[in-house]
Amino acid sequence: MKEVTYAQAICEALDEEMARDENVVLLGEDVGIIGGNFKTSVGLRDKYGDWRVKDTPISESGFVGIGIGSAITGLRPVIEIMFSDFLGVCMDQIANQAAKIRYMSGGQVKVPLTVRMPIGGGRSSAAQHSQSLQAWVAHIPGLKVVLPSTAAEAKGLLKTAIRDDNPVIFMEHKMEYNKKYLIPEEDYTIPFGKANVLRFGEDLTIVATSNLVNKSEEAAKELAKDGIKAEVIDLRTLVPLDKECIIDSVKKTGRLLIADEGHTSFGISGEIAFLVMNEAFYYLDAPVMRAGTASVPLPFSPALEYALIPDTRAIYNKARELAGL
Amino acid sequence: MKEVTYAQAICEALDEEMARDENVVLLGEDVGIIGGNFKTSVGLRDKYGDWRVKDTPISESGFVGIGIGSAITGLRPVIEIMFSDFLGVCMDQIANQAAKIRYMSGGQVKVPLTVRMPIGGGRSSAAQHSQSLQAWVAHIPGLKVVLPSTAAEAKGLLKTAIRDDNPVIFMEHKMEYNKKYLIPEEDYTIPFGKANVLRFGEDLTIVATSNLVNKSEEAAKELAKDGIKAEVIDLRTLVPLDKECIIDSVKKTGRLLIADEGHTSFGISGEIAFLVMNEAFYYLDAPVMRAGTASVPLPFSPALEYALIPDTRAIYNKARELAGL
Amino acid sequence: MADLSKEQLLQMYTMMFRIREFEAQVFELYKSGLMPGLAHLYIGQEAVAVGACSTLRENDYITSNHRGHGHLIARGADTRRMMAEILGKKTGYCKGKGGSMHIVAFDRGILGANGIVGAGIPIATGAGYMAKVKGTKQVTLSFFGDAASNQGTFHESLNMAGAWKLPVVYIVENNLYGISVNINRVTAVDDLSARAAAYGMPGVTVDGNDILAVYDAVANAVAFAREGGGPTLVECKTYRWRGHHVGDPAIEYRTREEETAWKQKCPIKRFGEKLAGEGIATKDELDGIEKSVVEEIKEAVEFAKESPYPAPEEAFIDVYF
Amino acid sequence: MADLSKEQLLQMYTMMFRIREFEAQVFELYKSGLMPGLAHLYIGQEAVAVGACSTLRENDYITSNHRGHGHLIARGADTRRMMAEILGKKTGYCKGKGGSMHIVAFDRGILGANGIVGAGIPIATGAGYMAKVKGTKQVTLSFFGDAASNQGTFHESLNMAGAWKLPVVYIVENNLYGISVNINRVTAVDDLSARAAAYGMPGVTVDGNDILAVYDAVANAVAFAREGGGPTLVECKTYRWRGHHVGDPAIEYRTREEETAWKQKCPIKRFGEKLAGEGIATKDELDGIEKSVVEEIKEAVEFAKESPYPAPEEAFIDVYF
Ligand SMILES: Cc1ncc(C[n+]2csc(CCOP(=O)(O)OP(=O)(O)O)c2C)c(N)n1
Ligand SMILES: Cc1ncc(C[n+]2csc(CCOP(=O)(O)OP(=O)(O)O)c2C)c(N)n1
Ligand SMILES: [Mg+2]
Ligand SMILES: [Mg+2]
Repeated sequence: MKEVTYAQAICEALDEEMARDENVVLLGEDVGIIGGNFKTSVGLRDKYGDWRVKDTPISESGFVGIGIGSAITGLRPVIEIMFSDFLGVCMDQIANQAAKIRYMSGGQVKVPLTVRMPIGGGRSSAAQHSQSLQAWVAHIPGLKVVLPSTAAEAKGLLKTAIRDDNPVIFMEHKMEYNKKYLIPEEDYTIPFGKANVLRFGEDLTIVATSNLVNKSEEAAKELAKDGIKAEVIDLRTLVPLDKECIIDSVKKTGRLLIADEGHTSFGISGEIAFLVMNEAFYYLDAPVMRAGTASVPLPFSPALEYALIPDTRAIYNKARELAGL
Repeated sequence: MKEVTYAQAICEALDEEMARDENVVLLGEDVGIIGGNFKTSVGLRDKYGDWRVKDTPISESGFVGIGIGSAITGLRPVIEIMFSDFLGVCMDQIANQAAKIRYMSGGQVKVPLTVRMPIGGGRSSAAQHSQSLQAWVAHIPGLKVVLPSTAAEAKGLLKTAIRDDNPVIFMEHKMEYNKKYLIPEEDYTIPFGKANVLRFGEDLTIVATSNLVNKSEEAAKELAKDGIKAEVIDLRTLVPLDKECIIDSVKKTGRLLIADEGHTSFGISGEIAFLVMNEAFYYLDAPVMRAGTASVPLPFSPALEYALIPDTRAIYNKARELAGL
Repeated sequence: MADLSKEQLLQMYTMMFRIREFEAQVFELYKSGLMPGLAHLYIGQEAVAVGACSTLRENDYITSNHRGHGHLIARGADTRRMMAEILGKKTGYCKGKGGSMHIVAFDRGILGANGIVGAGIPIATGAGYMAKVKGTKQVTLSFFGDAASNQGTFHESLNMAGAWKLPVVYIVENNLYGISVNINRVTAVDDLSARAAAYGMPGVTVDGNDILAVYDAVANAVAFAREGGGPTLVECKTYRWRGHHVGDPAIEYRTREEETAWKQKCPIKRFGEKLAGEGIATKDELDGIEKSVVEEIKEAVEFAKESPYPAPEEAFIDVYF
Repeated sequence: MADLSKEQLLQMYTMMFRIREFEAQVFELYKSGLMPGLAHLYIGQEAVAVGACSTLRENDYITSNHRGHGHLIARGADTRRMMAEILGKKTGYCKGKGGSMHIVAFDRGILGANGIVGAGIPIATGAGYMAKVKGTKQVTLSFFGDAASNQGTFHESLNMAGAWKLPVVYIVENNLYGISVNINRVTAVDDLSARAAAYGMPGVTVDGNDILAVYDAVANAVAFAREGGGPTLVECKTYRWRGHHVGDPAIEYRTREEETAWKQKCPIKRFGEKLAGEGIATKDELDGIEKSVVEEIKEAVEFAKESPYPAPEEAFIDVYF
């Protein structure tokens, strides 16, 4: 094992895949000379040249489209969108083009495209730079949606995304970039659609995404002190979704808490709750609960923002409530 | 009462509000000279002039933004997006600007903007002209989401939308435009956040949106012949959501079927199921079910499309299953 | 027509007539209720698609828009599989999943028609990016209308292509209208080619009803792109004879006079007369071509009609999770 | 400076210095850890905001971008409420909900800074549409950067403003970079004002570090717009002295030489020398102005520091369902 940050792990995945396949290219704002706004492509332009690591203009629709057109014709592009909030300016290319072309063409073309973007609040970036918009993309058939929770996952899942022949929306968490983690030395990938059970327990299940996975683990440790044994599941990918893992766990524990940083209202937790209700209804001892961001735009002031974003304590409290304490 | 089509009812609402308030303007592609792609503004340009009924270029981000800027500074614009699928090209203006400006400004400005668009499949319009994207907008705090199911609702709800000081996403159903309905002669509005119970029953509840409301009613009639008394609730608005009405009904019937034409996966049904599970868990006799569009892009061929979109039969069958028959 | 052989010229005439006849039959199928949905006919604009596509090599690419039948035929797509797709049949290019607005013929380098106005432009630019990165010398033609040039994607794409000298030729078919809206009501410039200056690329406006003028302009642009000179914006002024789509009578927003004036500039008639006038082809040769094309399209229609619809469960193929 | 009184000229000098000092203090607050998040400093570009806003009437509008402090101050926003907002306090313009990138001062016709590049351009165009529909004779200035001119919103907005002759003046501050990317690497034209021709509107490029040149160009454009002549695109060539935001050292993507060269063209020093040189103001008068501004900003900082944070429950106010 070696110690790297979440950002470095992403950079390693890009580097290894670019070295492995000359068709892999990276395009995005400031990905080149400065190695990315969040330092996830440092050194790659020097190594692979300006054409394979391209600094783009502020034209998201245009360069996501370049990703699609070049993917269809032989490249394996990785596109970086500086913040997931900017999906708003390029959603047509992602949801109506990348996601649908393979289907609309009757399978004639494939779109091996990866679109990376950071999600999450916590940096006083206010309403237009703090959103977690996984619900938008998860709803569109034809898009795979990945949310790595650690450096090791970020690297292994990104390599899988780049090798996938279909469009993958790869959502990184802002607050993770500078965190240090241990990751394997050797070359490895992590499959999509396989959730990771981080902690086993019989009392309740916490299904979490992105950086709420770590917070859920911390909360579980606290819960253990109260004698509550929580099972913690890291979903890793929303699409494909590892239904089996979730269902099996809930059948065992009878209680489910979903932890996802997106706005709770009409967010992704509803779908998981629906699924569980349908596949494990008679095993449920209590209604499914969730920890997420309240449904208001993210305010700038830390005094307002912190109260809205779920933290370890919020998960802990919800879990206790779920356990009936 | 008088007989008009759904499209005419929308046109009447626009006409009455434009006559009532000179600040009401309509902008969109082909809304002027030809009176709209779906004939929802026929005659209005002749009556109110080119500036108040403006044919725009194919620049959705630009003219939604014009709607926002003019709303903030004194107009009460209605923007028509020709198909809800085109939200993809203007989502930033809707979700990051219109929805958030009032909040981000600490309440200094209001955005009395209505954005109208048709949803729905059934016309062999294929993957880019058949989507029902209510899940995208319902997830964004600051947007109200309206889905009228009849001509009377379309008129009353649109008048309410235009008089609202906040952005309203008004989603009309393509298959309804040419249907005839009876609507009141007199001036009326319909409030947001109040669902409409169309049919009372004790055996199960069907909560429906847009044109699945009518189909649910038909299904309920069929169910009655089988001795199943279904309560049918027309949600009218997703945001605000009339939770009380849904909960009360489920507490009575113990069984819920949600009928919404959006893709089921990560769509709006999950949120309603979550809500019901949390507020009426111990009243539920069976897991919540849903009728919606399968999670694949909408195919062109009627042979493929019809099988994917929920119709009266699909709702009827799901309801029977829900009733345990 | 210096550099064009008689064979090529007759091939171009054949292509134009093939489009005209194909569209005429699509209209018939619509009227007889056999065609699901709607279609946007290319009648009147044939010289643009054929003139432009005649300049390409086998491995070049094109992207098209909602009014795509002409571009696809000009690029050599199989009219049988096209017609079958338009009727929603299993034997269509997209197995019935795409329909008129979404036909892809990858084997002919046709990356796709598109239902979203302006959305094909960045995709074409991406094909150009691929060619630049891999040094394949392939050129991509991107076809779109006057109204599409007001979408942000036009701006973003041409800016990048200009900055990076990508081998893409942008062909804006200015037929004066976006559905019912005359370009002059929503845009202040007369020649859309003037926009090229905003991106540091050459811009040229040609008579889109003169196939040789289109051919020359696009041939130059393609050669320039292939040699690494970068993109060009070619505006072709033309007119659609029919309504916006098969269901649009086009009554309210344009005059009968305007329509007649343009029909008198029929690109096919004009080219035919030129070929005859310059003794390149006899009236009989041209009639012969038309007869065989009529036969070919009749067969395409039969093929499409007789083809089976896809089975409902096929809706779940070609999408991956 | 013909039409500008001494009072106006000194007012302009005061405004420029106020921006410089305000930004200097924001930077201090950031370094001392008192400012949440990040801020994009306007230092070096003061002549653009002040020259442009000095041409406006009380009831005119402006829209701004992420680098908005200068535009807001130039338009007369209260530096105390601005500073309080930047520190996330309840007394700020947006009650702490907006922060540096989202300050709105509606009482000054400031429709908002914006965190999305290019997103303020259509909103400004909408204010222009309102003025046109209601015949209010109000003019709107839209400030944005060179990189924003590559967003689709720029294209769509300017096209409509040009076609409909809306009273909007588009001011592109070309400071050569979008974060780390030099405009020449992503755009082939040297003068962004050249883009005006694509929309049938006048375009002009001026020295953005010469406040009187900016004033003259914008004054003409505003008068033209007010009389119904329509929009103008004014490019102001300038430079940001600091990094993209307070946390950016700006090391890798530009040279120290380039920075020094531009600092020698300091717009404030230059204007001060002109005022003194032409005997409009004495050195002492200018020093006096600077002293009082320093005091004013010190008070603004104090006010902001001493102001309370909003209560958590206030997060649920100002959003409606
Ligand atoms: C983003 C988007 N907006 C609107 C439409 C609806 N629409 C389809 S074709 C069309 C007009 C296109 O005009 P033009 O680009 O000139 O092509 P033409 O139809 O004249 O060939 C419009 C508005 C669409 N398909 N996509
Ligand atoms: C749509 C969008 N894309 C990217 C960003 C990230 N971003 C913020 S400022 C900026 C550069 C803007 O450059 P310019 O418009 O020239 O203004 P300047 O910072 O030079 O004043 C970028 C890329 C954003 N905020 N919005
Ligand atoms: Mg046109
Ligand atoms: Mg800049």
